Amino acid sequence: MSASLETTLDEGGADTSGPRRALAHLALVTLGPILAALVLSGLVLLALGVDPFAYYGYVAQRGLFSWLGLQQTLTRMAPLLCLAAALIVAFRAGIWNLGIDGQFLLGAVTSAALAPFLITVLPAGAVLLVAAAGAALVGALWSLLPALLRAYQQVNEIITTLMMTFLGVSFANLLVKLVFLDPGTTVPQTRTLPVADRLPTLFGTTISGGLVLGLVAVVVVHLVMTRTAFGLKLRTVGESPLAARHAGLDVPLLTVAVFAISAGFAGLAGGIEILGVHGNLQAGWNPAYGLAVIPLVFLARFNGFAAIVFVFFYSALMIGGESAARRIGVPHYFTLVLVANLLILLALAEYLDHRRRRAG
Amino acid sequence: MVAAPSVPLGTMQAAATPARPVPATSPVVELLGVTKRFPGVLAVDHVDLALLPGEVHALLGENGAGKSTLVAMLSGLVEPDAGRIRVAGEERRIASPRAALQQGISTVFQHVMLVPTLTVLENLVLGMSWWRRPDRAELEQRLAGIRSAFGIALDLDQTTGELSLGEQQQIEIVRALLRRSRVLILDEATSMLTPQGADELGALMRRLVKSGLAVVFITHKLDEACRFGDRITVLRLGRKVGELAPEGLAAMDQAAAVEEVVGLMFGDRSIAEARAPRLRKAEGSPVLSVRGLTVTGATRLARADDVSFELRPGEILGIAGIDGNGQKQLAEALAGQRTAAAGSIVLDGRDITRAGVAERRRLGLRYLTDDRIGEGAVGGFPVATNAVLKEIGAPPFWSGGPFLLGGIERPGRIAAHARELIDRYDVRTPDEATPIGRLSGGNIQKVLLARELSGDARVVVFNKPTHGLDVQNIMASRNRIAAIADAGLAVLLISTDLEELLDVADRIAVMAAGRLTGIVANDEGARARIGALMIGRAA
Amino acid sequence: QVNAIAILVPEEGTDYGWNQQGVDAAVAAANATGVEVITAEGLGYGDIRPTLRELAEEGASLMIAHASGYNTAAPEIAQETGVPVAIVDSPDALVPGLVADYTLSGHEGAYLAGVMAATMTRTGTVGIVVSGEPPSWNAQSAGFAQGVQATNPDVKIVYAVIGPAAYADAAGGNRVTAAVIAAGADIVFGQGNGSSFGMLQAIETTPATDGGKVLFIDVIGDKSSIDKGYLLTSVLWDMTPVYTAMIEDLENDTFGTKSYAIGLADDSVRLLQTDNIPADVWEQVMAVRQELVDGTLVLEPVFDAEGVRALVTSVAE
Amino acid sequence: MEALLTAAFLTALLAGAVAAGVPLLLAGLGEQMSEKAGVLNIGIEGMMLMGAYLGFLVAFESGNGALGFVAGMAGGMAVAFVMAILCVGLALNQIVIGIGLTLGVEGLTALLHHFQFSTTYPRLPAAWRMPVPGLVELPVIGPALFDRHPLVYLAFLLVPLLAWLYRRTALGLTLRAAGEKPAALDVAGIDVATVRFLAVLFTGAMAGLGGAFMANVAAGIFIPFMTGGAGFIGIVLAMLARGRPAWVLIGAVVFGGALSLTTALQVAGLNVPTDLIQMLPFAAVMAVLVLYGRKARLPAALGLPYVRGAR
Ligand SMILES: Nc1ncnc2c1ncn2[C@@H]1O[C@H](COP(=O)(O)OP(=O)(O)OP(=O)(O)O)[C@@H](O)[C@H]1O
Ligand SMILES: Nc1ncnc2c1ncn2[C@@H]1O[C@H](COP(=O)(O)OP(=O)(O)OP(=O)(O)O)[C@@H](O)[C@H]1O
Ligand SMILES: [Mg+2]
Ligand SMILES: [Mg+2]
Repeated sequence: MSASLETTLDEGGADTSGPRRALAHLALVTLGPILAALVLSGLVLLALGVDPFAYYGYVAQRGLFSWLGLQQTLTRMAPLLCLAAALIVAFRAGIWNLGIDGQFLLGAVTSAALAPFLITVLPAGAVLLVAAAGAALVGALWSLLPALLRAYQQVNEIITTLMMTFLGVSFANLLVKLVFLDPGTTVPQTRTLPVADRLPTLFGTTISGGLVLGLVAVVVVHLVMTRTAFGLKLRTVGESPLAARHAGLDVPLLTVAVFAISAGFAGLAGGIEILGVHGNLQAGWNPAYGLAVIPLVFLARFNGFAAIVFVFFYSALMIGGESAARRIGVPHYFTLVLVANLLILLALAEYLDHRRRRAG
Repeated sequence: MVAAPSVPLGTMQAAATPARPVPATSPVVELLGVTKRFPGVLAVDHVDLALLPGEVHALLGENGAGKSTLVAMLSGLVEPDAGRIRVAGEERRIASPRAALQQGISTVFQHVMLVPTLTVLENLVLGMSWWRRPDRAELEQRLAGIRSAFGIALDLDQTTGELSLGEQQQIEIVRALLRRSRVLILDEATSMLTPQGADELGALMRRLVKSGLAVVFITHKLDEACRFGDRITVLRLGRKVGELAPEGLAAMDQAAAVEEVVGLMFGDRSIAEARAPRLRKAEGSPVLSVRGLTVTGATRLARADDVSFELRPGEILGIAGIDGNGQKQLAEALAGQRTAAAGSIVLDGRDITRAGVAERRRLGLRYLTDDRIGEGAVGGFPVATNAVLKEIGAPPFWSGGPFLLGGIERPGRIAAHARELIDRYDVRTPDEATPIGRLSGGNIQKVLLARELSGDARVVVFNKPTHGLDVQNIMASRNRIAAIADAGLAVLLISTDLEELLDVADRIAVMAAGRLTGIVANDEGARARIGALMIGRAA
Repeated sequence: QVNAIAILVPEEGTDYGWNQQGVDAAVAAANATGVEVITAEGLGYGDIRPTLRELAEEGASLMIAHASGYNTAAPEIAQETGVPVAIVDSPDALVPGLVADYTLSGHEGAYLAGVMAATMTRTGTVGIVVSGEPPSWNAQSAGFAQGVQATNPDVKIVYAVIGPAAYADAAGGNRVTAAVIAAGADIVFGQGNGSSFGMLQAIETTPATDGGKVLFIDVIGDKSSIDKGYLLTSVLWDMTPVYTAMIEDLENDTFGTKSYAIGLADDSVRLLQTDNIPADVWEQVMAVRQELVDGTLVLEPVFDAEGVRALVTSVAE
Repeated sequence: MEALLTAAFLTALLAGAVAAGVPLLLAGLGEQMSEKAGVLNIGIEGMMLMGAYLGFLVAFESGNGALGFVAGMAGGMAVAFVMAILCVGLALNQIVIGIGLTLGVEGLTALLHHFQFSTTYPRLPAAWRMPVPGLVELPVIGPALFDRHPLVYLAFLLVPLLAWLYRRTALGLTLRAAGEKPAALDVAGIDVATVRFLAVLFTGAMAGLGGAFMANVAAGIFIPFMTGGAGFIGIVLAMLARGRPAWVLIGAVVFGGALSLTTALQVAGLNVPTDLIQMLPFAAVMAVLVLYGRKARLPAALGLPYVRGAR
């Protein structure tokens, strides 16, 4: 599999017609399927004997319309946005980096190991900088093997990155349990970075400063991929390695660069989550955010601005769903059902819309 | 952009229709008012066509006229938006390639439709029910029949992808014959063949129609159409603009027929005049010298073996030979896409044997690939982006340079540049933002040609530059190639079309089995000497 | 001034184990003291700050963060919101009026189970199967092993972990338990959430090497309602006294000044009695219990996996 | 330590490897067919889980083990059907839909489990065993391999059967063409969509069967999320196997064997962290890729939807 999987989803419409038109259009083909997904999932609730209106009411109220809930939603967005940035780089360059969860975890381990230690010798600002950079670096390193194999041996990265994620999850645990263990507790976890030294929250709210980093990451990545020479080089490699070689691009080198950037952002996402929210890393922690972000990025057609919108709604759904689960007695697994319905119906709407425009 | 202008009906049609005699046999396939629209293009516009058994029906038209789209509708790849199709007098829907095959319509497509990783045998039996076992003995028996009747022999155990395009086209023809079809469609089947090969194919078509088939023959070579075709239909901007019936065609001599057809194809736009012979200005020291260049390929033929030549500024060196004899390997080695196993390449006194593609391009070495869809263009990118694909980051299309990740794109400049090229090279596209993959093959070629010829160059390597172009574009392209040589550039022109080489080259080398078997000056006796070289070595 | 308490558990509160015991105890303690209870189940092991903040906003007077994975987040949110929290496994984290710790260890109960197993094994081998190695489980595995050794040093102890985080791996539970039984165990001490049902299945369908029946020792919860006759006993935990004491301390403004624990003395840790336990064995076990309660027998809990392995390796040699 | 390595114990380890390997084998064989045909079936994890849930539900409610497997297969195929409609029929992106379906099935089965089983945790009786006469007498290997559930034999028999089909009939060609150059297959008169649709359904059936085996034979119970990534390992096995069923078998045996080895080392009292042992099979795969990576070639059109006549 060389080039892109996105034949129908990404025909570059978002690129040629500018972000504003793209967003307006996106809103149009998005609202319908969202409604349909809500109805479909509501039927599932109904079948389980739960009032869908009450459920959705809570979700919206907690995830979006309560100030507290909104803060949580925005905080949850931070790592997801960084992961979205990671995926946009990779997918636009035709690299199927399905290993972001492993890269994320190793980035998390790195900053959880570095920050509490460094804070004893360095000022907080420097600590955050070094720990975040370290997370990005280690994330990138974790993708080196798949990168080299893909660049120089044409080994499919889906296999290798999946393998590296399985490996990374175990390796992260091992590091926490054997190397960076906090001796002060019986729980297998790293030392904790004090709340005061973490990423500053925004304007006295509880919103993590990671949100800003995440937003910047996505926007920068979007602009780089769509507006710069470097971005075009990566996209060319992604669309057709043969054409890239013909055009004089150093395909292997660019491939390695894509892995490094993508995995670097994934590692950074882990770092942000630790430095901004958790403060430490517990063995066995693996939120597997990547699995959810992959489809979101596709639905956004690799467009950074659209990805921000999708990530926002997904976060609201997660936060609201966790809350509604408690109130209505529906396990939060329901969120998964809702998200799946959404993905499928949004993709379907994409398709119908595309066909309509092709016909018209 | 491509609106449907009201082109007056071709004179032939107007004259021929009322006087048309009742055909001796009824048509196998009839198209009635068939129409197909693509985004931004009316590809086929109310076309009527009748295919008669025992006739070679030549279909002509400039690039993007809608020929392949017509074929796609006959072979079940796309369905018409309007119009009807009759097979053997009955109205049919050809909803799938399978339906087409069942109606007895076999097609050899413009782009090879074989699975490269399968063997020849496997490609021939592809399509049978999944539980059946390919029966080699039976197949060999039938192939023997085809060999004696039509003179095509195949090595069943070769991996298809390792064969030359010409050989692959033969496999497709054999496959069509194995199917015992009523209609055989050949979409630019001669484009990969040598003149002899084309003649053989012509003879083959004659034998086929004699056995009762109807043959549709699409080509850009007008003389072929007039020689092999019993009937000629001309398409223009999706419309049928004329039809030359057998009686009319038989009454004309070839030159008159060609003239008639050209008039139909291009309307009042006159075709470029044949050039006056160029003033040979090739002098001074060689700009490019190649010594003992050897590159390995997948097969014995597909390699360059100890190739040496020199190119002077203002000179056009032609490379003739049957496709798949190492021309591509040579071209790629020159362009830097393939590393040389031995030998040296010196450009302007500088050894570039180890230099990469980008560096060679920077030094003025250009390469027009023959694989326009596979490597020449990125199908999903707009025409405009493809036009600058080899200059990513270069001013004036990008600003800011290396400090801003290689530069910030300036879409306006890129678009303007593309529009200029589209204008100058007469590229048929809705606009410069259209993905290049949607253009017809010939129009993609024009964009690539435009891309290679823009900007500064010292040496240009052309690999089949006019392949798939219509007559007018071929003439225009050849003129451009001659012009750049006149401007002092050195040109290496690889072509399977000997006429082309004889038309523009100064010297012509023949390549066979990876070696240059001789270089002759392009003077009066050239054709004979090249023919001898080709037969002597390549047979 | 305590109106409502909230309990946060990572899994469903119907697991016949840690989560169910926590929820049930919170409900019981709330009922006993007449306060409202909010349960938040199935929160997972990720970031529970949103839920904590929300519960604080909703007016919970105490939030019980019932998972060792919550012991970083909960004190932080307590500081942020001023709502007291109770956490586990962190005896050093006390903050008066804000953070209390309840470190739960069933190691003494597990010790008793070990005594019982050593007494009752026919094959001379007992097994420990766990689906992960969190500290509280390690303490019980070690306690069990110590109980076995103290009772009969000749009994072999086979120890196997299904996977580092194989909590839902029911098939793995079945597979590993079957292997442990094949290694000779006729009594299996099992700890694992979803995977423990796989263990049960192996117990029910695999005969011991002597051809007889294999018995299962469960922990924390009471699975007798879904037992098919293979349950030997369970180390039952009852957090009700702990939670009740917390509520009382809150009302008396003494919250956060001490750690809470469960133990044999008040029967907040006890062994489940089943028909599979002969009367004389039960008596013998109860005698050992008395020694532990009296303090004549002192047991140091072992929380790390290394420690557990040290205890079982010495047997397997 | 030697005392532990009895015939009974070795048998249990081998049997454990088989129990862990069979679902991987089934999933891998299924995935292999759809990958050959050019569909990267990322939804296989969801298909397995649906197979596990439905297989268990029906087997438990009906008391009929065979019916359970039929239901498991149907469950996997139902999910595959959705995937095929969307990805083959409508040419939607295979990765989005695959991941979406997996997430959805995870959520749905966990939800249903919550409402149906979470207070009763029903378990099935011991799985049916069918000893193979003669072979079952062999020491260790006999009881471990030849006294198993019939599905185990079936899974193993599928390997030569599929290999034969791929090699000796036009099926192999058809699938390869669908994965390498679908347009060529299409113009040869075989509908690419049909081939891919059936291949995806086959994947669903195999994955569903694997899931049902996991729930009904290997575990005896359904637990939410119980497949725990087996589907993803199936994907990797299929990709590594380069179209050969025998290699899927080897891969499944290696993975299953590694799990049993973990248990063996622990029971033997070897003090190695489980996390480390857990890494071994994955590290082995990476090592293989580093050494022989160049050969891991995948079908050219894998993951690319085919739309007839599209440019
Ligand atoms: N007559 C025309 N002249 C020029 N351009 C045209 C014409 N008709 C259509 N187009 C171009 O074709 C586009 C519509 O066709 P296109 O194939 O781009 O649709 P699409 O692929 O569905 O769009 P998108 O890429 O935004 O998803 C228009 O946006 C326009 O740029
Ligand atoms: N699938 C498609 N999608 C969009 N446009 C198409 C498609 N197929 C053909 N076209 C457009 O239809 C027109 C006719 O194309 P067609 O390939 O039939 O031309 P042609 O006569 O065969 O040209 P050539 O001689 O270059 O092969 C062109 O403008 C082309 O861009
Ligand atoms: Mg478009
Ligand atoms: Mg054409």
